[in-house]
Amino acid sequence: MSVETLTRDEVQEKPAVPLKAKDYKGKVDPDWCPGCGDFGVLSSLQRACANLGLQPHEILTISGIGCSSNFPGFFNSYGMHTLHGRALAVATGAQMGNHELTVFVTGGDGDGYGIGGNHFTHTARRNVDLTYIVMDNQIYGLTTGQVSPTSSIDMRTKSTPFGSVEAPINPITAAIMNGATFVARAFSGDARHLTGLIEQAVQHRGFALIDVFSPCVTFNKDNDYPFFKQRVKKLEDEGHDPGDWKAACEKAMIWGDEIYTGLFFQKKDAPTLGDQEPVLDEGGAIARRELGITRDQSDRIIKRMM
Amino acid sequence: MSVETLTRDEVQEKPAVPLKAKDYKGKVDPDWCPGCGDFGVLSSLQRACANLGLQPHEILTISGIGCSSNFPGFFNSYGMHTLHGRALAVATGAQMGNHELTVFVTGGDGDGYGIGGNHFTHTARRNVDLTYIVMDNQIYGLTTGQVSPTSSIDMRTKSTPFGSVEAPINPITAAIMNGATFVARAFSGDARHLTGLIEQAVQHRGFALIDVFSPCVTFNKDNDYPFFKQRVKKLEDEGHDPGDWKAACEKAMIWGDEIYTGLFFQKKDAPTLGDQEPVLDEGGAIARRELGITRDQSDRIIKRMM
Amino acid sequence: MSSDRFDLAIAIGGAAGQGIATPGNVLARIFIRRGLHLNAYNAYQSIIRGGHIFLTMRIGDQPVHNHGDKLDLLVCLNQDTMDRHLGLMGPGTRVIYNSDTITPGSPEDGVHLCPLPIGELTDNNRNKLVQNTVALGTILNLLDVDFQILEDILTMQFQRKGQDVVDENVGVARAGYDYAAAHFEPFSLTVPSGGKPLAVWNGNDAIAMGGAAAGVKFYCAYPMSPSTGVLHWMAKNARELGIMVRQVEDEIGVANMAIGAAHTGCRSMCATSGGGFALMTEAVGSAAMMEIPVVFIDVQRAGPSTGVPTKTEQGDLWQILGASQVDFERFIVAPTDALDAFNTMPELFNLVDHFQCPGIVISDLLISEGTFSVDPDAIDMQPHIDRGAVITESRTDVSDIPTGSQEANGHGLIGAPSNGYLRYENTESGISPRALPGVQGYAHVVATDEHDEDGVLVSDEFTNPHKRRKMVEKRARKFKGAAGHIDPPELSGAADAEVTLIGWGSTRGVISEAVEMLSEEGIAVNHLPVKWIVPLHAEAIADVFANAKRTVIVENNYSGQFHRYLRSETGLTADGHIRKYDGEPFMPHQIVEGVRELLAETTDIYVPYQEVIV
Amino acid sequence: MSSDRFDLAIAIGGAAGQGIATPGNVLARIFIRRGLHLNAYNAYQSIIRGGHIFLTMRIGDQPVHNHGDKLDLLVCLNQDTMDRHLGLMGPGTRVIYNSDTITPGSPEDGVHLCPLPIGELTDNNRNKLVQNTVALGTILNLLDVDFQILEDILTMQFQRKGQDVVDENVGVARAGYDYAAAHFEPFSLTVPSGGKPLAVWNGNDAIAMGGAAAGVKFYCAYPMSPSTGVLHWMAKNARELGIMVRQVEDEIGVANMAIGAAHTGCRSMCATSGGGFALMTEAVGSAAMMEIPVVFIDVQRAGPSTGVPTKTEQGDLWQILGASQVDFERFIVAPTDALDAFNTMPELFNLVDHFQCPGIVISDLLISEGTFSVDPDAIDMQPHIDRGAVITESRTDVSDIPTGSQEANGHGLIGAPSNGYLRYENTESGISPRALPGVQGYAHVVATDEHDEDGVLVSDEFTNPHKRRKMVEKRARKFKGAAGHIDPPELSGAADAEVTLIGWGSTRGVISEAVEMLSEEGIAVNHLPVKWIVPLHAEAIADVFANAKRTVIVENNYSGQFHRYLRSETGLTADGHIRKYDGEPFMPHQIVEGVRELLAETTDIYVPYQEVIV
Ligand SMILES: Cc1ncc(C[n+]2csc(CCOP(=O)(O)OP(=O)(O)O)c2C)c(N)n1
Ligand SMILES: Cc1ncc(C[n+]2csc(CCOP(=O)(O)OP(=O)(O)O)c2C)c(N)n1
Ligand code: SF4
Ligand code: SF4
Ligand SMILES: [Mg+2]
Ligand SMILES: [Mg+2]
Repeated sequence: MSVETLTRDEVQEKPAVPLKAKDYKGKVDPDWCPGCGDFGVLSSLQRACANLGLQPHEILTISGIGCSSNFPGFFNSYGMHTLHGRALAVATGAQMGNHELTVFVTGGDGDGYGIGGNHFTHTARRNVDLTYIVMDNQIYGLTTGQVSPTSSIDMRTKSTPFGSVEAPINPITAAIMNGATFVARAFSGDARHLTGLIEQAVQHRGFALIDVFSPCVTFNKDNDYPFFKQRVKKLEDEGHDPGDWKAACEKAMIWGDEIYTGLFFQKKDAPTLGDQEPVLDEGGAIARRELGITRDQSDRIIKRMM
Repeated sequence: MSVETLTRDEVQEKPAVPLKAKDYKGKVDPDWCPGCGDFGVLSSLQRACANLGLQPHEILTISGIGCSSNFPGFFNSYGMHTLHGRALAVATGAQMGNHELTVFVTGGDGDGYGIGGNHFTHTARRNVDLTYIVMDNQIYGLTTGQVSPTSSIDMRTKSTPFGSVEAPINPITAAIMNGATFVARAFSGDARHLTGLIEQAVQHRGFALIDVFSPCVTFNKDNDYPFFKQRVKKLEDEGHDPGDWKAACEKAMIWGDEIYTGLFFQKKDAPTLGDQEPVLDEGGAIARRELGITRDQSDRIIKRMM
Repeated sequence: MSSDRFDLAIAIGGAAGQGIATPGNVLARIFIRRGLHLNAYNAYQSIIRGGHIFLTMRIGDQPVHNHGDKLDLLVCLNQDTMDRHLGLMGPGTRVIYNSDTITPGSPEDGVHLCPLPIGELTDNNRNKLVQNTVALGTILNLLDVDFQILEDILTMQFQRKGQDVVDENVGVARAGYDYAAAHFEPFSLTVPSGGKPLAVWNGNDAIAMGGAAAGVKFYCAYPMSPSTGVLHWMAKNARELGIMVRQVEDEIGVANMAIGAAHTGCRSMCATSGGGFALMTEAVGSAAMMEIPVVFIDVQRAGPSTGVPTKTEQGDLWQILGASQVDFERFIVAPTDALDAFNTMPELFNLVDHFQCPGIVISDLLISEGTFSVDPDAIDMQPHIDRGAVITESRTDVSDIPTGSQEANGHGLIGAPSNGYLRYENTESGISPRALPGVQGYAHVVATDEHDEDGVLVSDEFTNPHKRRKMVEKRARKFKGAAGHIDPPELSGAADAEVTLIGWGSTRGVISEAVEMLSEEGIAVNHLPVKWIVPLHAEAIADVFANAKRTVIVENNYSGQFHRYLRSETGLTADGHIRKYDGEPFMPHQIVEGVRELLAETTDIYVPYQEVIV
Repeated sequence: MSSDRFDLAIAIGGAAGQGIATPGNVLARIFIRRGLHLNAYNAYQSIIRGGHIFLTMRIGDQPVHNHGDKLDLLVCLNQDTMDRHLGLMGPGTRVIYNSDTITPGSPEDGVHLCPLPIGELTDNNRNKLVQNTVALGTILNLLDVDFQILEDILTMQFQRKGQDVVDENVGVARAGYDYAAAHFEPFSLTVPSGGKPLAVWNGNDAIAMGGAAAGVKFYCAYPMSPSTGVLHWMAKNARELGIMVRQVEDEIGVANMAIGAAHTGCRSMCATSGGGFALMTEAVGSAAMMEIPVVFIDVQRAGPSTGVPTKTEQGDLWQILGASQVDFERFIVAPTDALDAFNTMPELFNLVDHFQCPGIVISDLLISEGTFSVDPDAIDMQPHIDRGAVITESRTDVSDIPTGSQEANGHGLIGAPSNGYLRYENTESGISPRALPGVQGYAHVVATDEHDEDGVLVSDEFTNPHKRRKMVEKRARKFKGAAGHIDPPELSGAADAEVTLIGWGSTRGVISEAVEMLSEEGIAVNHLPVKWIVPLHAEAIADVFANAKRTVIVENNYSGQFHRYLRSETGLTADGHIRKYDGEPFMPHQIVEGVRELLAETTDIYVPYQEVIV
C-alpha cells in the first residue's frame, strides 16, 4: 500500500448520513461502575456529535490513563489511548499533523491537572484548536481512590487518611489565566446542559476546556450526585458575560452552597496555533502531503553550505 | 562519623556575627556575561540576607539548570544545583526534611515556567514555605537563545526565526490562581526595590514568588535594560492593595508603555504545608530525629497483622 | 509436595465489586491463627466493577512459597467463575456456589458440587455480599474446623459497623456451616492447629515496613499499580511513626522531592511501577552525581507501556539497568519474597548511606500484591542502622563566611575562599564525608554538573579533562568494593544435579517447589536464586555455571532480560530457558514440565501454557 | 598520515565571546572551495562569555575523519590560549598572537612566533573582533594562498552589514596579510587547489537534512546541547520546506507530540540529549505498544546527569537500550559520521514505517557539533521512500457506523459491531496494515494498554493470558526478520591482522586513521565499525571475533557499554579495551598507543592521557 494524498473534501464527497447518538457507540460497552458520572459525559458527547453532524472518521478522541481516560474505547471515532497525563501533548501533535480532524481530549482530573498539568498550561496558552473534556471526580478513580489536585481540603482518601492538607487547584481560573479561550464547567448529571456546552466548544476555534463534575460513586463519597445537584447553578441563568474574565474568575471561585456551571469565559477572536503557522496554509493536512523535498529546495540548501 | 541530633538552637548558641553582603560571595565569581541581569539579583539576595541576619549555613539555595540556575555556585550558603526544571520539587522535599532551613529557589523562566511548570503550579497550591526567585529574561540563555514561555509574540529567536506565535504565560496571574500566597515582580536593574521584596518574601510564611526581569544582554535584544527602565512602575507608588486579587491580576496583565513591579498579591493568614503536617510538630527537623521506630510502635503494627 | 504435608488450596472467583477481599481476609486470619502458612495470589483487572477476580489461597503446615498447581476447593460467586474454572477441579475437590443464581457445568467425575440455596439460607437477604459469608461457613464445615473461630473473626471484622451487622454475618455464616453439615461430605483431612500463630502481610506492606524500620522519615509517591500499597501503608502509619508522607503531582516530582529530603539527611524513599519509573530515571542519575543516598522502588507489572496494569512480569530489568544516561554507581536489588523485601530495606539503606548513591529495589506484582503469612518474630523492626560518613556536628573553628578577599582558587576563576570543606574530597576510598545542610562550618553546593572536589562545576569557565577524569574515577572507586558488602547468591539442592535452575527476584518460591517436585520424580535439580543485580557476584555465579551440567534460566519476561544481563557481565550463556509473558506468574508444574522438555531437548526456550484463564 | 598527503591543522583559541566562530567559518569556506577536506572540533564550555574555546581545524587533500594529533598553526586570541597550548607546538609550527596584549611563553626550538601589533595594523580600531580578521590575513599569507579568496568571502560574510564593514574587514585582513609577508616565514607547502568544491556542515545539520529528505513533516524539540542544532536547522527551514516545527514545554511533551503527529501519518521526529531522553523513555515504549512509527534522536554528551554539557561521550547506550519498561520492538542505530547520519535518516524512516515501531538514532557531540566537509553530490536529497503498509484510501463499502444492535463481541463484553477493521491484525508477518485517522471505514482506537487485534484493551473486564501472549508474540514476530533489512558491519583492513579494533558510532573516523598509522608502523590491524545496535548482526560480529587474533573495543565511556551490550547479545568477550571518559574525543595517536600497550600486555584496559587541556 502506498500513500495517497486524499483531501478531506474528497473523502467527504459522499453526502453524510445524519447520525444518531447511538451511532457513536464504541466496540465495547463502558465498564465503568454502575452510576459512574462518566456515563453522562459519554452520552452527552455522543449526542453533541450527532447534533453537529460529525462523522466518526473525522473525529480523533485522545485520552491518557484513568477510568475517564478509557473513554475512547467506548466512543466510536478514531481514538488514541495514550500515556497517563500526556493526552494534550499527543493531541497537539495530532492536531498539527492533521488539522482537518475534530480533536477531542478526554480524561480525568489526575491525568489532566496532576501529572498532565504542564501540558494543560501550555496547550491552553498555545490555543490549540481542540475540545478538552475533563471528567473531574476529585479523586483518582482507577487507582482505587487517592487524593487528586481537585480534592477538597480535609478530604479523606487512601493516600490522605487524615484528610488532605493541600489547597485544590481551580481548573477554571487556571485555564483562564493560562490563555484558554473557551472555559466552561458542567455537571454530568445534567446531560442536556453539557451537550450544549460541548457543541459550543467544538464550534469555538481554539482551546476549549470543559471541566465536568463527574461523580466517582465508588471512591468519592463527599462529592456525589446529591452534593452537586443541590449546588449547581447555571451561569446562563444569571446573565454572566463570558467576555469578562474578572467576573468569570470570581464566579469560578465560589464553592459552597452554590457552585456555578456554564460558560465562564470565551475569547472569540484569538487566532489558534494552526492559524498562525503558515505551513498549514498550503492546504490539506501535512500528514497527507507529498513526502520529501524538491530539487529546487535541496539545491538552495546545499548552495548555502558551500 | 555518626548521626548527632543537634537542634538548630544548639547550633546557634554562639551569637551570630552581623554579616555583610560580601559575606555571601560564593566560591567562584559569577561567569555570567558582563551586564547580565542576574548580577543584580545575586547582589540583592546577598544584601537581603545580610539585612535579615541569616547565616550561610542556615540557608539552602536550590536551582535547576540555566544561566540563572548557576546561582547557588555564586552564593555562599548550602546549595543544590539540581536538574533542569526540578528545583521546586527538590526544594519541597528539602523543606519538609528540614523545615528549619531558609529555602531559596533560584532559576530561570524556562526552568521554572517551561519544563518546571507543573511543579510551579503544585508547589504554589501547597503553599510550601520558600522564596522562589525567577530570573525571567524571556529567553533560554544557557542554550544560546531559544523562545521561552515568557517570550512575547513575534519575538525572533533561534527556534522562532520567523517570530514566536505562542502567547506567553503570565507568571504573576498564574501564581495567584495557583494559590501562591506572596506574588511579586521586580526588575534586576532596581536592586534596592528587589532587595526589599526579597526581605518581605523571606519574612512571609508560605510560597513566595518573585519574578524578576533580568535582562539577557546576549540573546534577548527586545527586552533589554532600556526596555524595562522606561516602563517599570512600582505598585507601591500607586497604593495597590495586595489583598485584592482582581486588582493584582489586572495590574499584572498590563504590558505596554507601563509594566508594574512590586508586590501584587499577598495572603498572610494561609497555613503553610508544614504548618498542616502534625509530623513536624514533634519538634526539630525530621532529618535530625532518631531513626527507626520504637518497640511499642512495632508491636502495634504487627498485632494488626495477626 | 509430599503427601504427608498439609497442603490445601482454595479459590474464590467473582467479579470486581462482589467483595472477594473480605472472605479472603477472614480465611487468611483463620489459618494463620492456627499457625498455618499461607500464600495467596489474586488475579484481577484494571477496572473497579465487573471483570473477573480469582483469588487463590494455598495453605500449608510448612512454609508455602507460591500459589501452587491444584485447587481443592472452588467458591464461585458468579456464573463466569463456574464456567471458567470448573474444568480445573479434579476428583475429591469441592465446588461451592449459589444455586439460586448459578448453573453448574458438568464436572469431572469425583468433583463434589456444593450448591447453596442462598436465598433460603439468608431469608432472602438483599445484601449481595451476604453470599460470601454463607460460603465462609460452608468452607469451615467442609474443612471440619470449629465454627467458633469464624464467629470471632467476623465479630472483629464487622464490629465497627455495629452489633446488628455482626449478628447478621454470624447468623448467615452459621447457616452455611449447618447446611454443609447436613448436605455435603467434608474433606477427609484435618486442618492442623496449635502452631505458633503467624501474621499476614503483602509485599508492599513488607517494603513499607522495612523502610520504616530502616528509619525512613520521608516517603512520597504518585499512585501506580501495583506499587500503591506502599503509599497506602505509609499514609496510614505516617502520623504514628513520624514519617512525612506526600502524594506528589507526578513521578518526576516524586523522585526529585525524595532527593531533596534525602539531602537534608532523611532516609527517604519512593515507589512506583515501570511507567512511573521511566519518569524517575533522570533523577536517579542526578542523585548519583550529587552523591545523595536515596531509595527508588520499582514494582514491575506487565508491559510494555501501560500494558496490563494488574498482571505480573519481570520485564523492567533493562530499564532499571539503563535508568539515566552515562555510567554511575547505584545498587540494584530484587528481593525474592516479602520477608526478604522487608529485610532488604534496612540493608539497602545502610549501603546507600555508606556508598552515598541511589539504590533501586525491584519488586513485582507477585510479591507486592501477594498475601503471605509471616512469623511475627522474623520481622526485625529494630535492625542495625549505619549512616556512613555523615557530618552532623557543627564546627565553629572554621567559618562559612569568607575572609572577604578574593583570590584565584584553582578553577581559573577568582572567588571567595571557602570554609575549606571538600564535599567531594578525592579520598582513597572514594567516599567523601557528607555534611548535612544546616551544619555550621561546612556550607557547600552539590551539583548535577560535573564538579571538582569542592563542588565547583568543571563545566563552567574551564572544563578540564584531568579533573573530569579524576572525579569519574573517584566515584567509580568508591563502588569497587561494594560487592564485598552483600551476600553472594547461594546454590541450594543436589550438588551434582542434572539441571541447575537460575532465577532472580520473585521466582525463588516457585522454583524451589519445582526443584522438590523434580527430585521426587528422580530428576536431580539445584537452584541458584539471584537477588543482588548490581553489584553482581559474577564469580560466584560463574563457579555455579562451571560446575553445572545444564543451566536453565527461569524468568517472567519475553526476551530473557536477566539472561542477557548475566551474559553482559560474565559472558555466561545458559543452556535453556523457561519464560512466561502472559501476565500470570509461574506455577510449579509449569517449571517442572519446562525442565522435562528442556531435558528432552525439543526446545531451548520453553514457554508454558497457562491453564487458569483470568 | 603519510607525508605526501596534504594534512594541515590550525587551531584558534580564545574565550567565549571573542568571536572564534567567524574566522573558523571563513577559513572553512576558503578550504572547501579549493576542494580540500576538512574536519573541525570545537572544545568549549557551558557558558556564554569567558572560559576557553579551542577550535581545531584539520584540512587535507584526502577525506579527513578526525581532528588529528598535531597542530601546525596556533592562533591565540588571548593570553590563556598562549599559556595553555604553546607547549603543544613543535618545530616548524607557527603561533600567531596579538603582541599588544599577549606575552609569548617559551616555545620549543623551531616554533615560529608570529606576533601581530594589532593596534598599529588596525589604526587602533576599538572593535575587539578585528584581531580575528587580521589573523585571517596572516594565516593566508603563511599558507601562501592568494588574498583574493579571503576578500571574496569576507565580502560575502559582511555584506549585509554594509560596505563600510566589508571595507574595514578587507582592509585589516590585507594589513595582516602584508605584515606577514614582510615579517614572517611562510610554511614551505602548497595548499592544493582545483579540486571539486565541497560543502560544509555539521552532524546536526546532516541529521535535520536527512529527516527533511526522508519527508519529515513534523519536528519538535526542547533545546538541549548538543542536539539543539537540529532544532535550529529545522526552525530556519520550516517554512520553506513545509515542515511543522514546534518548541515544546519539555521533553515529555516533545516525545508525545511527535507521536501524535506520527499517528496522523506525518513522518515525525525529535532530538534531545541524555537527560532529555530520560524524560522521553516512557513515550518510546508507548509508541512501540501503539505501533506508531516515530524517530527519536539522542545526541550524547558527557554525564551522568547534567554532566559536562559541552563535552562528548558515548555513554547513553544502556539508557537507550533500557528506554522504557518491558520488551518491545525498536530500531537503534549509531551513525558513524555526518554523511552516514544523513543517509541513516531516510533508511530508518523506511524501516520504522515498515515495521511500525519507534527508531532511535544515537549521535554524540563529536558528530553533531563537529564541522565537516562533504561532497555536495554525495548528499542525496531525494532518497527512496517506502511508507509500508499504510491505509490512506477511504472505503465506503464498510461503514464506521455500527448497525445499532449490541452483541457479544469476543471480549466478554457487549458492544456495537465495528467496521471490521483490525488495527492489530494477527498476521503471519506480524505487520498489520495501519489506517490513518480521517480515513473513512477504518475508525479504530490505538492503545498503550495491551489490546486485542481490534484495539480493545485486554486489561479491562477480562484479561486473558492467551490473548496477551498472542499479542506479545505478534509484535515480536514482526521484528524477527528486521536484521535482514539492514547492512551487517564490514571489516576493513588486513585480513590476518594482529589486532582487530571494534568501535561503534562516532569513533569510526579516528579508528580508521589509527589503523593506517599502525600499519605504517608495521602492526597489522583491522577495524569493525558497528552502526546498527538493534537489530545487531550478531553472527557477522561473531565471525569477525572467531577469526581475530586479538580483539580490542574502543569506546568513549567508562564502563565499556558497547562491550557489555555485545556480550549480552553474543557472549563474546573482547581481549582488550581502549576507553576514554574525560569529555574529549579520541585522537588517533591515543588509539595507536593504546594498541601498543595492549599488545605489550601491560593492561587490558587502556585509558589515554589527554594532552590538550580545554
Ligand atoms: C506514569 C504513570 N503514573 C501513574 C499511573 C497510574 N494511574 C493510572 S490512572 C491514574 C489516576 C487516575 O485519576 P484520574 O485521572 O482523575 O482519572 P479517574 O480514574 O479518576 O477517572 C493513575 C495515577 C500511570 N498509569 N502512569
Ligand atoms: C532535561 C533537560 N532538558 C534540557 C536541558 C538544556 N537546558 C539547559 S538550561 C535550559 C534553559 C535555560 O533557560 P532558562 O531556564 O530561562 O535560564 P537562563 O539560561 O535563561 O537563565 C535548557 C533548555 C537540560 N539541561 N535538561
Ligand atoms: S471507580 Fe469511580 S471513576 Fe472509576 S468507574 Fe467507578 S465510579 Fe467511575
Ligand atoms: S547568555 Fe544571557 S542570561 Fe546567560 S549569562 Fe549571558 S546575558 Fe546572562
Ligand atoms: Mg479522577
Ligand atoms: Mg531564561
